[in-house]
Amino acid sequence: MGLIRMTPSRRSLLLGSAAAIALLVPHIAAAQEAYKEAPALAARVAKGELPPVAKRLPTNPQVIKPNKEIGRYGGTWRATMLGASDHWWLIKTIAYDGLIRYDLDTKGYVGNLAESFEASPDGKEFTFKLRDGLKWSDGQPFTSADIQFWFDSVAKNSQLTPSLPSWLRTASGPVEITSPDARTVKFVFKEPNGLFLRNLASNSNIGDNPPIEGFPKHFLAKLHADHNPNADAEAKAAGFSGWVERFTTVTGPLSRWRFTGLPTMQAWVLTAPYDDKRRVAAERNPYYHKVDPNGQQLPYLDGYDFRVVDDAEAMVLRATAGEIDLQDRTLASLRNKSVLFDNQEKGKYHFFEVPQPHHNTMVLFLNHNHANPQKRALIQNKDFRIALSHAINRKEIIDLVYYGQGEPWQVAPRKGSVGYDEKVAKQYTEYDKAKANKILDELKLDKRDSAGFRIGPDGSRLSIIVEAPSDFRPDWIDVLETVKKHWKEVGVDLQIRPLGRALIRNRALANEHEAFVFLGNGGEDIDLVMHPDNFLPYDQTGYRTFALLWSNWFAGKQPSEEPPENIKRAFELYRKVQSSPDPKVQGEAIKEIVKISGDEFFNIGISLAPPGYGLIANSMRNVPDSITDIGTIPYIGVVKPEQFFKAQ
Amino acid sequence: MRAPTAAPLLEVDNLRTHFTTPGGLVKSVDGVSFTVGHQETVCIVGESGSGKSITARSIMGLVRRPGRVVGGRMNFRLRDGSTVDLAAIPPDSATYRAIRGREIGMIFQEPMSALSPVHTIGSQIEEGIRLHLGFGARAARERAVDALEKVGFPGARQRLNTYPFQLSGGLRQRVCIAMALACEPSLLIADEPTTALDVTTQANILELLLRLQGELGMAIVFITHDLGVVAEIADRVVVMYLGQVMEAGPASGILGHPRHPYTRGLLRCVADIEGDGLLRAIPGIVPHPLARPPGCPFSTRCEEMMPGLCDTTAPELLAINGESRVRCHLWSSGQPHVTEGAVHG
Amino acid sequence: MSSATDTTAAAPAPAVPAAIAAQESRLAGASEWRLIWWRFRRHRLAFASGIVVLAIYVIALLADPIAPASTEASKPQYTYAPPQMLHLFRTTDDGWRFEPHVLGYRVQIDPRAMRRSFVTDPDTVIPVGLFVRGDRYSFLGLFESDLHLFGPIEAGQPFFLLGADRLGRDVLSRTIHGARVSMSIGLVGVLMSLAIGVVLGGLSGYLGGLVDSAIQRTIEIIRSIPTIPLWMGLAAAVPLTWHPLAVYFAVTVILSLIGWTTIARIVRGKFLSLRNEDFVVSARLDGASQTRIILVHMLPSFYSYIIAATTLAVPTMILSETALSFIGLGLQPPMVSWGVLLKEAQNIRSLASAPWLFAPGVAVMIAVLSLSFLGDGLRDAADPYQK
Amino acid sequence: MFAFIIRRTALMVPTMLIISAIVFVVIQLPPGDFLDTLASQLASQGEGLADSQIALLRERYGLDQSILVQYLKWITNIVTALDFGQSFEWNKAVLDVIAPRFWVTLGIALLSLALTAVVAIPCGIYVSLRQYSLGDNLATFFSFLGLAVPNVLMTLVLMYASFTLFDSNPGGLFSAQYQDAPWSVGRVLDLLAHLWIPAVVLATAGTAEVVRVMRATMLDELSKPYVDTARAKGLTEARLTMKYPARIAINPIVSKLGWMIPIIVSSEAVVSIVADIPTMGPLLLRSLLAQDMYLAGAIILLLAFLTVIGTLISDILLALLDPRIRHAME
Repeated sequence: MGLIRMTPSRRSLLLGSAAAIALLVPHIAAAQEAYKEAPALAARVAKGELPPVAKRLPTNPQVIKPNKEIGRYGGTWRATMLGASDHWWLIKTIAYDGLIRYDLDTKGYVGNLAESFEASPDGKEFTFKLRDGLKWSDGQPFTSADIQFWFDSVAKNSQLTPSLPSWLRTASGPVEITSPDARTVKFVFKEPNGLFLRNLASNSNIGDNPPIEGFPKHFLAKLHADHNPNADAEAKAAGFSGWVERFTTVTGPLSRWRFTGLPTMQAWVLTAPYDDKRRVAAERNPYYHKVDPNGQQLPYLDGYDFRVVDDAEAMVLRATAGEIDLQDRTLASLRNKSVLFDNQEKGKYHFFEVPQPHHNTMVLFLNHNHANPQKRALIQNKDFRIALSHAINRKEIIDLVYYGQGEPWQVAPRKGSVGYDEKVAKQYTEYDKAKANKILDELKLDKRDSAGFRIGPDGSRLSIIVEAPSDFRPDWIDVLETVKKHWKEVGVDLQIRPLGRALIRNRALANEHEAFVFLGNGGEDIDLVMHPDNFLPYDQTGYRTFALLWSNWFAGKQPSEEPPENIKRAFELYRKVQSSPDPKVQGEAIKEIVKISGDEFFNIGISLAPPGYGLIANSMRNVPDSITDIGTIPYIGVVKPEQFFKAQ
Repeated sequence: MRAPTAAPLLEVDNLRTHFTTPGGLVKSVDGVSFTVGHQETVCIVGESGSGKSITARSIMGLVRRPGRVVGGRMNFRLRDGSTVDLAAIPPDSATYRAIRGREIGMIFQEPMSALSPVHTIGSQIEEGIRLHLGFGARAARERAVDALEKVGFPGARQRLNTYPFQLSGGLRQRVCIAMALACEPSLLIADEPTTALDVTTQANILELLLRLQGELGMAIVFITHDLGVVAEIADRVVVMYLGQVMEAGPASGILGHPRHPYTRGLLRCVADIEGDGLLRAIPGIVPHPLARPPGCPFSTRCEEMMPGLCDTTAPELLAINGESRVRCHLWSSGQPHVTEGAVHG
Repeated sequence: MSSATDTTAAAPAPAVPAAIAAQESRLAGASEWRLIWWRFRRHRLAFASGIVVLAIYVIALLADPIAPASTEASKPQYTYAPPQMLHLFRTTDDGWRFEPHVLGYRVQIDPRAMRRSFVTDPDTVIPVGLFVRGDRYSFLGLFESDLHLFGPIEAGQPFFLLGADRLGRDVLSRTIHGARVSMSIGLVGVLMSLAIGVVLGGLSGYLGGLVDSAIQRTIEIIRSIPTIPLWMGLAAAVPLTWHPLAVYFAVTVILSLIGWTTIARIVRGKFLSLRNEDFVVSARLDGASQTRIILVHMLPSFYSYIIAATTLAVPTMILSETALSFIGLGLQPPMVSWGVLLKEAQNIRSLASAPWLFAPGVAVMIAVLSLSFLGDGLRDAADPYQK
Repeated sequence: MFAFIIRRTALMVPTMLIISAIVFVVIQLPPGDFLDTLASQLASQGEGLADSQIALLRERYGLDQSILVQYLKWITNIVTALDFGQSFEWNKAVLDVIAPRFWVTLGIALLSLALTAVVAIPCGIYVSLRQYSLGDNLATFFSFLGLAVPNVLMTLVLMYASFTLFDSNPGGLFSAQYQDAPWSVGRVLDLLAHLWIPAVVLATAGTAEVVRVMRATMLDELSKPYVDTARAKGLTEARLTMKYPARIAINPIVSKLGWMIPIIVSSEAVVSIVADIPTMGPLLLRSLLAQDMYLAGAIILLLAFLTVIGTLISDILLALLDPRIRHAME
C-alpha cells in the first residue's frame, strides 16, 4: 500500500498548476466562502434551521470530479424494488460512503470519510486520519469516538455480535482498534491481513460487513446498557423484549432500513423507511462532506424514491411508463430486454451495460463427496466428467438461451484477471459426441437399457439428479433441458428437479445432494479473491458445496474427511491468499489454485457470462455507459451517485 | 239460488285460449260461452284437462306462456256500470291490473303454497288493499283484520304477524279468501279451492263462500270436478269436456235430469248413499289434446255414440227450453231424440 | 273421484299419433339414467359442451400422435417464431390446386434487443399433410412410433400453427401435451374429496343435532388451514427420486382430505331440506335402515347436485393448478402442463410481442367453459323436480 | 334466536383455539425456518450468514424452542395482551403490518362483492325469466367466461390494456401525486382508478356462481302458486317478481355471503401481486413462503375468525330472511 494515496483530482490539480503551497492556500481559502448549496438548503439556512454551508462542511471537504460535467441541483432518483427483502439494491446504490472507497480510475482505494490512511509495510497496522469537522446528518460531529463506540460496545459485545466478522480476525486473534485522538483510528492485527482494505471498502446487507461508520455514539449510547443503565427498562417500555433486541433492531444491517431517524454519513437521509408502505424515499443530507470542483455541496439529486412492488411485471410497466431513472436489478432480465427495447422512446430511457464479474452463465456442480459410494467413485472419476463435458453442445445453448452472446467456457477466471488461464478456460469444451461415447464405453458403462440409456455401476440406469432453483435464474432450467437432450444422445439420463433455494441449500449442507447448478463466481480479480469457492472445494454457504466433507475438514467442522493431496495444496494456497497483504503473492497463489482446479476439473462450466444491462432515463447525467457488477463492492455506489444529476 | 237480474255481470262468448307446444297447437279452450249474473254462483265442472282452469285463468288474464287468449269476447260490467271486453285488453296492461283484485278476486287450489312463506299473512292481505284502495298503513291493517274476521279467522288482530307455514290448510284458505275479497270485488273466481282440503273443512269453506256472497252481493265462478260441491252451491252449471261446453243450464235442471251422456256419466260416478253402492266410471281416458277425436269429442267414450254421425260431425251447442244448452246429436233437433232404448231422462 | 281407471269394455282409444304414444310407453319403462340421458340430449348447449369435453380427453389421451412435434423439440433459430397461416390451396402457374401448406420464415437476429425477428417468406413453401413422420415417441409406453396425425411432410421443417415459445418449441404441441396433465392429474383427488364430502355432508344433514354441529365446526377448522405450507411441507417431504408428476399427484390426493368442505356443505343443505319430505318419512315408517334411506331413497333425488359438483370440480382443479404454478408451488418447468405453460407466458413481454403464447390460457378457458356448461346441463337433466 | 347466537359465539372460542393450534403446526411443516429462507436468499446474493449469527437470531426469535413452547407463548400473548408477536421480516409488531393492508383488502372485497351483487343478481333473475332465450345463453356464457379465465391472466391483460389504451399506469394504490396527499375527492377517484381491475377480476369469479344459483332457485320459485296469487292481486310483473320469488331466491346467496370475505381474501393474493395492490393476500403468501411464522399465523387466525364469524353471520342472515328457519330454531 505504501504512501498516502492521493485522490486523482488533487494530484492533477497540484501537478497542473506547478505552483507552490502559496497557490494551494488561496485555493482552500477561496473555496471556503465560495461554497454553494442546494436551493432547498439555502432556504432552510435563511429560516435559521441550518448553519450556513461553510459551517456544515468539513474544513477540507472531499472534491469529487464529475464523470462528465458539472451538474445542477434538483430531481429525484426513481426506481423500483421487489418484495420485502430487496435491501441488496439499497446497499449497493445509496449506502456506499465508508472510511475509504474503491476508485475505478486507479483500481485502488482512496480516502473518503478518512482524509488519508496509511498501511504499515508488514500489513498489520492500518491508520486512518478522519477529515476535520466531519458532521453526522443531524449536525453532531463525526469523530474517532463513533468508530471506537462501534468496536468497544458493539463488535466486542457478545450479545450484540456473537462472533467478530471473519475479515476483522486473523488466525492468531482479533483486531485491536485504538483512537489516539479525535481524528485518528488505528487497526492493529496480530498477523498481516491482505484483504482488510478490500473488505473495508465493501459492504453487504448482513452481519459479515457491518457499516462500521454507521454507529453514531450520541444517538445510540442511550439505547445501550453499558452507557445507559435503564436502557433495558426503556426498551421494554417501547415494546421490545429487552435493550439487546431494540439495539439490534435499530442498528441491524437489514432492520436499520425499517426506521427513519438514525443519523447517517450517506448522501441522502431516509424519510420514508423500507416498511410495508411500499415506498423507500430520502432527502439530501445537509452535512454531506463532498463538493464538486465549483464548490457546490453535493449531492445534486434532491433524493431518491424507490417504489416497492410485489411482482416483477409491475416493474416493466413502470419502466415503459417512464417512471424509472436508473435500475438494473430484477428489471433488466434476459426475457424483458425486447419489450424494454421496443419502448425506449415511450419510456424516454436507454440502456447501459453491466459487465458481470461471474465467469460463467451456469456451473454444473457434481457432489464429489456423494453419500452413495458407487456414485461418488463415478463422479470423482475425472474421465467421466470430461465425457459429460464433451457431450454438451455449448454453441447450441449460447444461440438458444443467450441469443448467441458469449463463448464456450469452463470454470475459469475471465481474460484480464490475474488467474486467467486459456487452457483451463477452454479444456474439454469441444462438442464431440464420439469422444464422449468412447470414454464412457471405456469406463465399462457400455451396456444399454431398452430406452437406449447406459447402465450405471449399481446396475440401474445411469442417471444424474440435478437440483435447480425454481425461483431464481429461470434460464438455468432452459440450459438444463438442452443439456438433458445432449446427454440423452450419449446415454446419460439427466433428471431435473426444480426446487426452492432454501430446500437446495438444506440438502447440500446435509450432503443429500447429487448435483446442482449455480453462478460461476470469481471471474474478475475483485471477486476471485473473495470467492475462490468455484476453484476449490471450500464453501460453507450451501450454494457451491460440491465437497462438503472436504470443506468441513478445512473449516474444522464435522462430519469431515481428509481431502486428497492436490486439494490440501489448494487449501494451503487459499490460506496464503487470505493472509498475505502483498497482491503479487496473492496473485501467484490464485494462479496456482486455478491451475489445480483446471487439472482436477472439479465441475463443468457452460459459457462466458454475457454482460447484463440496465435502464437509465435520458434525463439522468454523469452516469458511465458501463457499470461493472463487482461482487461485494457497492458497484453503483463506486460510480459516485452523489454527482448524478437530472438535465432540464 | 236467486233468479239472475237483467244484464249479466260477465258474458263469456266463444272464448278461445290456445297453447303452441313443440308437439303442435293445443286448443285448451275452444269456443266456450256462458254468462254470470250478479250474486250468482256458476259452477264449471269437468275432468282434468277439460280446460276449466284455463277458462278461469283466461278471465283473470293469468294464462302463462306459451298459452294466449286468441279469440272470443269476455264482457265484464265494472262497478261504475261500464262494460269492458277482458279478452281485448293485454293481460299485463294497467287497466287489467286495476281490475284484478279490485273488481275480480281469485283463490287457488293449493293453500299449502298459495301464500308466500316468507311474508306475514297481514302484509300479504294489506298489499292488495293499499294498492287498489290507496289506504295508509294503519287503515289497511284495520281493513285486513276486518277481512279476516269476516272469513271467520279466529283471533285475527293478534295473528296478523304470523306466517302461512304456522297455519292449517283450512286457515290458509280462509286467508286467501280474505285476501281475494279484501277490496270487495263483484266477482270471485274459485279454482278448485277445496279439492286439497278434508271434507269437513271443505264444507266450512263452501258455507263461508255462500255467506260472503250474500253479504257482499258478489258472483262466484266455481271451478270443480266434484259434483257433490256443485249440488251444494251452484245456481247454474257449465259442463266442459276437451275445451268445449257440453251442457249448461240451471243447477236443478242439470243435476235433476242431465241430458248429455257425459253429464250423466259424471253423475253416475258420485256415490249415492241409497244407491247400489257400485260406482260405474266413464270408460276410456280423456284423449290427448293433440289427438282430438273427429266429430263429437266425447264420441270415443260415449255409450250412446251413433256411428257415422257422432264420430264424424261435431254437434252444435243448441239451446233447449230457454235456459239450458246441450251439445249432442241426441238433442240436435232441440227435442229428445228417441232411440230404440229408453228415453234417457 | 276422476275416472282415469281403465275398464275392460272400453271402446279402442283412437289412433293417438304414433310418435307420442311410442314416446309415452318408452318413458314409462325407461330407467332413471335413460331419462336423464334423454332430457340431457334436449339441452343443446350442454350436449355440445359434452362433446367438446370428450374431444379434449381424447386429444389428451392420444397427445403423442396428435401433436405435430414432441414437447422437448427445441429449434434455436425459431425462438418466439410467430404462428404460420395454414393455406389449403396453392396457386401455381397451371391454376390452383388443393395442397395444404405453410410458408417458411426469413429470420434475423437482433442481439441488442435480444430477439429474432421473423418475416414470412412467400417463396419457401412447406407442404403439410396427414399421417406424417415426425419426432419419435413411445405411445402410452406400449410401442415406439414416429407417426403424427398432421405436420410437415418433410420432417424437421418449421411447422408452428400456434407459434413457438422462447426455446423454439411448438406451442400447439405443448398445449396438447399440457392437456394430458392438467385434465387428469387432479381427478383422483377431486373424486376422493367428493366421496368424503357426500358421506360427511349427508350424515351431517340427515342426522342433524350434535353430529351436524360437530361436522360443521370441523368444516370451519379445515377451511382455515392454509394449503400453501401444506404444499411446501409435503413436496419437500417426498424423496427426491420421485418424478415431479408423481409428487404433484401424491400431494393432490393428500390435499383432497381437506378439500371436501364445499361439497359437504352443499350436500348437507340439500339433505336438510329433503329430510322431512314425505317419501323420506314414509321410508322411515316402513322400517328402512338409515343407510338404506340415505343411499336408496335420498341420494338418487339429488344425483343432479353430485353430477354437477363433479363436473364443476374439474374446472376448479384446472384453475387451481394454474394458480399454484404461478406462485411457484405445484408443477414447475420442465414439466408440461397448462399451468406451467401459462406461468411462462404470463408476463408483459409475451403480451407485448408474443401473444400466441397464451394459447394454453385459451385451452383452459375452453375446457372450463365446456365443463361448466356440461355440469349445468347435467344438473338440469338429472334434477327430478325440473319441469 | 338470541340463544342460538349466544351458543354459537360460545362455541367459537374452542373452535378458534383448535384452529390456532393446527395452523401453528401447519405453518412449521415446510423444512427449516425463516432464518433458513433468509440465509438462502442472502447466499444466492453471494453473502454468507455466519452460523453464530443464525444461532443468535434463532434464539432471539425463539425458533430454537420446541413447537409446543413456541405455540403456548404465542397464544398466551394473544389471549392476555392481544400481542400477536413480531414479524421477522418487517421487524415490526404483526398488527402494525396487517392493519393498513386489512382495510385495503376489505375495500376490495366489498367492492367486488358489490360488483357481483349488482351484476349477478339481476342477471340471475333476468336469465330465469327468459329461460333458454338468447339472453339466457349469453348471460350464462359471460358469467362462466369470468370463471374460466385464470385470474392472473385476466389481471395481466387488463393492466396491459389499460396501460396501452388509456396510457394510465394502474399499478399500486395511488398515482404519484396522490401518494401522500390528504383524502380528497381527487384521491378517492384516483384510488378507484387503481382498484377497479382487482375488483372486476375478483367479481367475475364470483358472478358465475351467483348467476347459476339465482337462476336455479328462481326457476323453482317462479312455478310456485303464490306467484299467481300475487298476480291475482293486480301487482305488476316486475314488482311481484322482486317481492316474492327473488326474495326467496336470495336466501342461498346471502347464506354464502358470510363465506365470501375469506374466500375473496385468499383468492385475491395472485390478483393483488400482479396488480401490485398492498392487500393481505400477497402478505400472507410472502409470509408463508418465507415462513415469517407469527405474521402468517396472525393473518390466518384473522381469516379463520372471519370464516367462523362469516358462517355465523350467514346463518343469522338466513334466519332473518327465512321465517321458516327462524321458526325451526326456537
